[in-house]
Amino acid sequence: MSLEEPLPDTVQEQSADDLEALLGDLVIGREEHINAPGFVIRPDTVQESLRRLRDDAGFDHLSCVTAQEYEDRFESIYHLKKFDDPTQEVSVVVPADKENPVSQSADAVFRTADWHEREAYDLVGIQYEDHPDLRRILLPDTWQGHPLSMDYDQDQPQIVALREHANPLQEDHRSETDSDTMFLNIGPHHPATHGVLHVKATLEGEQIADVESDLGYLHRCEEQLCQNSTYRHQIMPYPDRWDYISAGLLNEWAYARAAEDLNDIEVPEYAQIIRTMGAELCRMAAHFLALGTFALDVYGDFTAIFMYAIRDREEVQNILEDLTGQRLMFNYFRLGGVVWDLPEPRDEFFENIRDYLDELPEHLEEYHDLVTGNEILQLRTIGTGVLPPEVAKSYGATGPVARGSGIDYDLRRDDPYGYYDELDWDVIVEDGCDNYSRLLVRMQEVEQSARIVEQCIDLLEDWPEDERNIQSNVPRTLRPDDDTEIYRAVEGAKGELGIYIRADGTDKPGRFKIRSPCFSNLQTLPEMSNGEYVPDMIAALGSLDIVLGEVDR
Amino acid sequence: MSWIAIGALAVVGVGIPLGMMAASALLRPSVPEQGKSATYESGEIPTGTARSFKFNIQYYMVALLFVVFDIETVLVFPWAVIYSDAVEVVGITRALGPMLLFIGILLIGLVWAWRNGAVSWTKSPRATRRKTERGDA
Amino acid sequence: MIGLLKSMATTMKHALDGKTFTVEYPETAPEVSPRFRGVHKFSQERCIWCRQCENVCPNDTIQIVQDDMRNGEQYNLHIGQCIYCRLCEEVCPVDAILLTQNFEFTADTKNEFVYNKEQLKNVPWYKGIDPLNSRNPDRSAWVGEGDGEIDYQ
Amino acid sequence: MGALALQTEQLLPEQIAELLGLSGVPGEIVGGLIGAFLIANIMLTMTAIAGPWAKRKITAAFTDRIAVNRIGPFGLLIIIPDAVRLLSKELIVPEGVDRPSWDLAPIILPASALLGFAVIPMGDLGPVNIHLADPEAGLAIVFAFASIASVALVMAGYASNNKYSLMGGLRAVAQNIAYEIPLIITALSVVIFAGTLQMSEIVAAQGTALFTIAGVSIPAWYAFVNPFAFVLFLVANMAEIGRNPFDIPEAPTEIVAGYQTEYSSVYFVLFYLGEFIHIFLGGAIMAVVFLGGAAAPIPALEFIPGFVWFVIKIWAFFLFTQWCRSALPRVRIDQLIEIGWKGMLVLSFANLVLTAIIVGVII
Repeated sequence: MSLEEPLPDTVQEQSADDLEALLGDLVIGREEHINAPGFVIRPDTVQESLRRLRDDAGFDHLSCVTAQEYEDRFESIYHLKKFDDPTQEVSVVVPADKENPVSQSADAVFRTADWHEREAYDLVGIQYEDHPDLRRILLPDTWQGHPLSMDYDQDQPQIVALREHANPLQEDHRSETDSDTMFLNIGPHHPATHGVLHVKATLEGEQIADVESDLGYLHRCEEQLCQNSTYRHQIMPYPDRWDYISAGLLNEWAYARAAEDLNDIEVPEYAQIIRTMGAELCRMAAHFLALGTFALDVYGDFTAIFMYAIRDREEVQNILEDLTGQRLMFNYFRLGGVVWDLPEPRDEFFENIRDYLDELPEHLEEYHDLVTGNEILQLRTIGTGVLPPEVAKSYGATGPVARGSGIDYDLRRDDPYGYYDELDWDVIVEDGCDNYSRLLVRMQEVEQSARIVEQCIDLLEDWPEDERNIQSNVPRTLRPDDDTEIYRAVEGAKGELGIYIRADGTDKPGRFKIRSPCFSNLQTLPEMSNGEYVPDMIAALGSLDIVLGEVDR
Repeated sequence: MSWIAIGALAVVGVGIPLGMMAASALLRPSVPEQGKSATYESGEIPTGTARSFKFNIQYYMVALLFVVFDIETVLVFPWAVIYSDAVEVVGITRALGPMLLFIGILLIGLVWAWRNGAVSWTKSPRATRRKTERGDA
Repeated sequence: MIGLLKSMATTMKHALDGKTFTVEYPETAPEVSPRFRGVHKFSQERCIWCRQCENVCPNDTIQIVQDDMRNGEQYNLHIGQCIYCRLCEEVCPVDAILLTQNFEFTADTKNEFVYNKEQLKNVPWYKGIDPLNSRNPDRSAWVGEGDGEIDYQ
Repeated sequence: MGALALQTEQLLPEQIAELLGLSGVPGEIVGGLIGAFLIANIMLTMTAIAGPWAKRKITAAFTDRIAVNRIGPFGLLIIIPDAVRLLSKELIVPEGVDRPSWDLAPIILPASALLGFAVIPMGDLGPVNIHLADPEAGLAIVFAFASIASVALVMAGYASNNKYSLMGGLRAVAQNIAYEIPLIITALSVVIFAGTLQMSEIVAAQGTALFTIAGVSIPAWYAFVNPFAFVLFLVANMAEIGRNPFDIPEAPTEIVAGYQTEYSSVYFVLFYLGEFIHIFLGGAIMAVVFLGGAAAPIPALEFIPGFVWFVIKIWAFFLFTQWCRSALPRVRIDQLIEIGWKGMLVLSFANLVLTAIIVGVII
């Protein structure tokens, strides 16, 4: 059932010309991206165009906003998709004036544009009109210049001053009620923020009146690093470092998929199966950590559940170490395949995986006894951190967060890649929309990943010895044609991990943009926690399962 | 007489922490620095003082209820002590009846407080409003 | 209530079964997979100073100094900066650089992590495993025969 | 020996005074001080074992780890370096703290917990009866002493000038007072059986056999006589000492460390010490009121000194707190308050009235 293509009568399909007709005179030009048709529009018609595409053509998922600077202009690209069928894509290209780069904000149509446009402003320097809160997001407020713009001096050192944060509700507190609020910094050095996230919380008693995430503490210029690296070798080690909690192969696949489609590289079937198996092992490892840290947030100490989850994760990492040579930073994929065949002796390797998979149901049962069956945990998580599906869609939430809100969206099935469409597995959807649903989704996805891995090793075991082709023939230097553009996404551990690449005729990308699922998911935090208690905000944050390395990149 | 012994333990009980403080004062270094002495607020520069904000009204409600019920328990203490003797002397009705009445009145008070929401944690109206505002947006 | 008791029973079961997952580290050294990538080992005898490793390194970890005649003088590798991606080993045509399974290295300052060719030569094998054998079958499998340039000097 | 022969019925200060040949008020004072010093050191020793060693070992057992095992047998000697380490840390006094109360709080907390042990009969060890004082209102006094702790917590929370501390202090007080009443009312349902508040009498009242099955006599411990009250008391006690699932005053993932966020060095040690002694005091009250004090569970085991049984019982309670910590999530502040006022309070009154009726009918 799960692998059926979405029924044609539920999802309308439009050709590029239909869409052009729909947009009518808003279109001032056409572009062709490898993944989708692109429509060039005037910078003051962004909202109108996106609204038409969303309401009349059903493009309800603003996947990513890419900003870049050309010699003669600035440009923002809105990558639109449909939650019902993500293979239908359209790019809305908005050029902006070189001297005075002003463009209309899409925030009124898609809430997710809020942060994406702030990032574009921060790094590239495009001004978005009507944006509710156009401030820097990744770099400190006092930063000078926009690092991805052309006239930026990369070598100039900057001194960044620390400032006190203002209480966002301070001004109006006397006029409205006589009760007072308290401004509280939660993070960056706090036990529950999963890294260096800074949550500016305004509390009213024990409740959250307002919460705002402050990012950028772990910003490592990953996009720029990739822009300075060669397609063929040097980019591949970096995706491991975005979502660094052992989701490495999933991330590598995101780059591999985009770059392979960009360069027309075929991947042998055998390598695809190995990739699928490795990626699902990574997903299991990532979900175990998510389970452990969520328990940590709700239970309070490094309790048994965290350690049990780490134990199971370690088992997966042992398998991955045998396969890839590392436990976290795998660097195992290559364009056109993988770097190594399965380790010898193969029987022993299969045996290890099978042993692990055989024990897994028992361990999962234990987690259900410990966590999901626990009445206090149910009391704490059911009905808290509620994220309704419409809100989740507007914020571009994907992955287990979206599936916990009843959105049936999984790129492995909806936009198939690798070997997923040949295998038998289910997309897990829970419609509770709360912290508990997200927890359940992750736990059941572990089971589904185990199913996929099991089918993969069955296939690999019987694969004829002389057809074990792990890599196709790829030139040592790749130089895609100038000005080809592609946006491709895969289902990472946290959701849709997309890569936009614009080639500029050299062996390095002209623009490399990462659409991080954590970035979009984290944006929903205020929706989930305003008006709730502090502990529920912590639980909601835990259930989002963010990795700051991927949020800040 | 037992009060002397209890007093002695009080002296020792205060003396041990003081002794430990003294021992620590001899052992520990002191390297004052401005950054160290800032109050901890997750590594950010603390905003305002913690004492400027008003307490949640809920804490007063709980405290008031506590005073009421605590005084009541003081009254139940002597009754509990003599209860079994009293049953033998005056019978169960006279021993238990007044106390049932007393507890009954208190329970009515509790029910009243319950219905008025005094024993539930109050939700802040502004926080709740912000939630609905966001939801509508 | 049943759920609470089940939770508690589960942890108690773990407490009583006496199994531990952690090991006493220096006494019980972990088994490391043959493919594991640790500190580099460099062989000046093999090296042909083609500088491909320096070229491919994603974050400039390897630094090679040559004289006017293109004879190698220095080979420095910052093992504290290295991301252990193994690309240098992959591109090396003569197996002059290898990543051993050795993951234990310490230093007092960051500068001590810059290993010169002597230090790199003296990096010990971990448990005597020569990783070349375990990786050998696939060593050249990834290098395509395509039209791209070969950057030997 | 003659005049020096010790009588086990005597309290510890009297025994000491007699040993030293003192009498009257000076004897009381000297005996009291020495006895108090002994009891305080027993508690300090137990805390020293529990904090740096036992807690880690127990947690490790629940989480399949090894934990401290390097220094001494089973790693026991870690206690010494840990104590030195903690005492020799720099004391950092944050800006804007309310100095007298900030300094007083870490003294009051362990002192109040220690004070509770003044009236606890800890059984006899050979000829020595480890029981400092036995006032007639013993049970009321122990609750009174134990609840001084909330004063220390709110002092620490307010004086620290830290938002996490303030929230932790307020939460601690709200929690303590919400569970204080169910705790006392449940204890009173036992007092109905015993007919006294004197600790030694409550223990003595549990000395008879409840019934005998197959030659094994079940003692009339109130935990067996009124198991419902036992469970209620256990839950209220966990909340009172702030252990999981009621550890919201400290809640590390929410408010970092609650009221002790700003404390370092010896001040932090004193908070830690105070909390552990509080756990042990909670265990001691459980033992005295519900588990027959220092009595052996079956007569065959009476050759083991009562003090050993007593220590086993309070360590069993400590183990239980750690067990809960391994498996139970913490509740939220509003849920905690509602469980306290709507659940525990009503149940404890129901228990009191039912016990009174049953006792009345049976007599």
